[in-house]
Amino acid sequence: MRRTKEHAVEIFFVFSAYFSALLTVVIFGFMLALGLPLLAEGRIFSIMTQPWAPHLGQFGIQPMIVGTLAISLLSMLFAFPLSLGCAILISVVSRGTVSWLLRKMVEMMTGIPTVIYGFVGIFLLVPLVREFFAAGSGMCVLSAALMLTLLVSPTMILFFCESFARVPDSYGKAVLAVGGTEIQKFFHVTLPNSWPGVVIGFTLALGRALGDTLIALMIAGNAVQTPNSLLDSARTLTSHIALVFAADYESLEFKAIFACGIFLYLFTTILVMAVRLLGVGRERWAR
Amino acid sequence: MGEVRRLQEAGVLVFSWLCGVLLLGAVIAVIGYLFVHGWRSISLSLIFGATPPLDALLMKRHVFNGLFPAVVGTLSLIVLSVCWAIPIGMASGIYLAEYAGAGTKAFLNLFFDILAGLPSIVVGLFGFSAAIFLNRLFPGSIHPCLLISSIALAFLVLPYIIRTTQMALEGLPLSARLTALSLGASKLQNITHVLLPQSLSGIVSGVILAIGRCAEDTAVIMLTGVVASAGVPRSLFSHYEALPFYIYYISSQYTDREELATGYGAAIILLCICMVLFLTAFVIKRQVSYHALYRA
Amino acid sequence: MEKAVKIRTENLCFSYNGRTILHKTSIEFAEREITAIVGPSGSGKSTFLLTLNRLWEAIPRCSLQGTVAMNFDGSFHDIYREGYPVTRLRRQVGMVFQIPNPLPMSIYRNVAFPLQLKGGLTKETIRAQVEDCLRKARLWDEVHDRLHSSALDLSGGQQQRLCIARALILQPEVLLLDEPTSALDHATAAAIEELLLELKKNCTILLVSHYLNQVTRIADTVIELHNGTLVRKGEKA
Amino acid sequence: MKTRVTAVFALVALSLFFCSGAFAAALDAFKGEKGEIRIAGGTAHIPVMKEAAARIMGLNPDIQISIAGGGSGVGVKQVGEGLVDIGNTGRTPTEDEVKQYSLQMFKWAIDGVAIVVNPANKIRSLSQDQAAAIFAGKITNWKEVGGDDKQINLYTRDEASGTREVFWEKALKKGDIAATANVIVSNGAMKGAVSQDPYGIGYVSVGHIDETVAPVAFNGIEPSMENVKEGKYPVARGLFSNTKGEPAGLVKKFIDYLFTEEGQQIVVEKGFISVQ
Repeated sequence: MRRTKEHAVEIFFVFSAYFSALLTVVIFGFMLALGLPLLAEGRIFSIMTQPWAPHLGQFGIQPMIVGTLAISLLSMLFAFPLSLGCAILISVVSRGTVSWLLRKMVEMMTGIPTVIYGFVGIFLLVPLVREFFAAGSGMCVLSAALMLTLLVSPTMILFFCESFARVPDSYGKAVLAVGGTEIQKFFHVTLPNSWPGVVIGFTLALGRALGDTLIALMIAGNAVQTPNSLLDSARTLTSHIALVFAADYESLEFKAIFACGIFLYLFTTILVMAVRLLGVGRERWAR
Repeated sequence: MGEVRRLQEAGVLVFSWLCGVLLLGAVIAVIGYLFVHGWRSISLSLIFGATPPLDALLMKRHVFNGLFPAVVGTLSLIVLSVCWAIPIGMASGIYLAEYAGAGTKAFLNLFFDILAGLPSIVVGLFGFSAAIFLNRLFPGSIHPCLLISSIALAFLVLPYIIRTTQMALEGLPLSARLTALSLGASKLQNITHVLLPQSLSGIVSGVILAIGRCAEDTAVIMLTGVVASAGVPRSLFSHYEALPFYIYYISSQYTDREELATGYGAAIILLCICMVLFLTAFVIKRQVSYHALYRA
Repeated sequence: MEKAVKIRTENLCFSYNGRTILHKTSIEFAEREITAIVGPSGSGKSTFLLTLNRLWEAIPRCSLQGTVAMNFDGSFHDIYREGYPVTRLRRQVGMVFQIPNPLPMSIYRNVAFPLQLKGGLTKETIRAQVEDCLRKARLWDEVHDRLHSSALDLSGGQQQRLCIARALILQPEVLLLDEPTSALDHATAAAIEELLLELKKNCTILLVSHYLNQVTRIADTVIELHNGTLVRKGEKA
Repeated sequence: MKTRVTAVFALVALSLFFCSGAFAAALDAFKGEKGEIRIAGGTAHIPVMKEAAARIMGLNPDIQISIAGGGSGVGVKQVGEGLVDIGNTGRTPTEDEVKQYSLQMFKWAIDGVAIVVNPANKIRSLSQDQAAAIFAGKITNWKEVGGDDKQINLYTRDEASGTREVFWEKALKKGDIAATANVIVSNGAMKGAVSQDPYGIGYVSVGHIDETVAPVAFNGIEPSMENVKEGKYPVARGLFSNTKGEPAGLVKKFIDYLFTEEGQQIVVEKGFISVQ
């Protein structure tokens, strides 16, 4: 009696695990099946290179791919040094309560809803950018990247700090013992010994930046063009899905957003694989 | 030589403090801006509009021009999503930590990593197309609604719950694992009587963070059934309102200053909800480390 | 008179993490005796105990060949036989670890816990047995007025006696003790030794120990684990 | 603070009182009804829909009316797919759409689409050619149409927008809209964007115009309510609610309500022109 009950529960465990894993596959399957008509006729290349002009029968998502990469890479360009600086501040430079407080603040930041960044972005950052550069509408790649920087930095900072903390203390003591300073210890021992962690943190944050919808949707301007400057309006793959999803379900226009979905899915998968490979490297490094 | 070194060190110091000040300054600017512009709109009428609060709470009357339906919508979303996600997520986490072999674990973890990394809009798109698909299959029965949104959100937070359950269980020392077994407990008894209770705080803090994710997510729900105005949802198959979507909606559709002010109010409320959730998780988690320190 | 055999291992091989701990060991343990197992530290004495209640199966990277047979109800049973009920085995073979491991529950629940796992007993029976075992473990007088406070608040010696009480409540026929006094002070250790001498009236006791004087004080038989084999060192007259 | 809340209470109580007195007849149809109406589509319709829903649900809490935006395209598609009961459009549904989904159209208000600029901008009038050239991106500086020497910032609506469709068809004569234009997803946001950008230009529903933006005369005709009503202002459209097949039950009652005296009064209050 008890054995059968236990057996049933254990079957539920197995079922749940495989169900959850299968879900990942099913999501991709849905994207592929619904996006297929657009991709099937050997049009992958044209989808990737054409502009978006549904009334001309062009459903290329190239402007969106470029927009996504521009906004997320720019935000990483801002966020990486900023996060590294903050991580150094928390783990090396400041001490005791200050360090603890900074860390808690950063942890707290991970809980701020994305939509809040978008909302404040519209009413605070966009006018500032417009006034400062006195050109364009302020809804642009730069504004979105700046707000995204705030969104992704905490992830990176915490990951960096954790990687620094994993470096065995004995290594650092060796530097201090021969008269090195804390900062020398950091640059000669801690940083070189934690670089896989730093790269993983960067990759995770890049994933967040690529996948975010609301910030770009609210403050990047959403113009369907390939942005030429930081002050140009742009549209990301994610906001493209949000803007077009309500079109006719039969139309190629609608199917094109599944192409966006597939791209986002593939981006994610590549980043996850990268993190895994680096993770293996990190294990080896730690040994 | 020493001079150069001292300059370099000073440079690093200045740079790191600059980064810290910049980041915290930016965040304080964001939150401060919100509060400076929004605190005036915080009042009972922000939530309940012109309806007497008691009537609204007892569902006697609809609330218009108030956030009450959005608050209720968000709460129902959270409760439903977590209800779907907890059993499946915990069961998967238990399987990974206690039953799966190393190979199976690595294999399944790859899928969960991808699921965890998926942009929420992709999960939303999946929910939406699944609803359309079901609507084709059973005409008129399924359309984007509270149920679809909550299931899609559950998929979004599933990996969080799986991961925290797995980590909490795997973090237990071997001695904790062997005690009950040596007393004649079966594997499942050991899990339910000893291992789960001991890792509960870790799991609970993970669940709370998942709740925060449900509360803040906008991309999933905007594709799966949230609307601008619906009143309090009456059933799983109703359209509904939600705080984050309300904020997005107001930011793009406001017609006058007063309506915009409610957007600020909603943003403050959502921020407070998320911060309270975060603090709760933190308090629970800190107690864990406290215990661990004492036991070691 | 030849003593009755309680446990018999045949060609037992055991390795942990790729390291051989036992190599083709065949040995017998007599009933109602205290057998001490000694040996250099790190030779795998504690791990050997785990082969007798199959607890090693919960530890990754272990492997075992050979058989272990135990005499229950007058006949020998191969405990590694396919389908042998492992939970029943562990109820018959109690174990006390080196570091006291009370569960994060009340004192009372800790002792009653094995019975609750087994199920099918009334509350009154359980209560009576808990008291009985706490008395046997000489802990009753110290804790009877705070049975429902946390077991984690007890001192080290009290915790270890609690763990012994917990192991006793299932009335095991074999008791495995893994250096039960090494974490305790001298006086407490002495109390536990005394307790063991009393327990051996009903119980076959296997004791892993470092302390030679402890071994000579209480053990009937001494076995040394060395280079992957168990060697009988000596017997008390 | 407190006084304001009380004032709001009093106002609402008062209006409820008057409503119940004056329009009791129009809302009577909903007494004893139960059920849900789902509405999606044009964003211009939302204020009217919300007000109507508020009155109906205020009278009868057993009725649930949900209103989503999304634009005219969404309205047609969702009602056609059976995902919502009423799909709103700010343009006449195309023949294809009507045929494919067997749509029933109900035009309950008229609205004009006006070009708007920031009030700080001196420009108050544009010809059709100028407007078309500006939105096509051919004229890129305000000085070319008599304004400051500043770059023009274009704002347009998303492709599901009925406002965009009408503007594109009737003001731009189906001319190009530059890809550089910022895409805004609603009338309200358009107003917000232009009111914050001194060198921006966009277009909104006439009903949405207030002091935060300045309307621009089109071919010399002011986009005023009167001009739209009299048919003088060319960039005008009807506001439609569409159903799949003949509406029935609660949905029919809702649409009927829009055409009652009370319904049309809401239309006027929200800045549109009554069809009666």
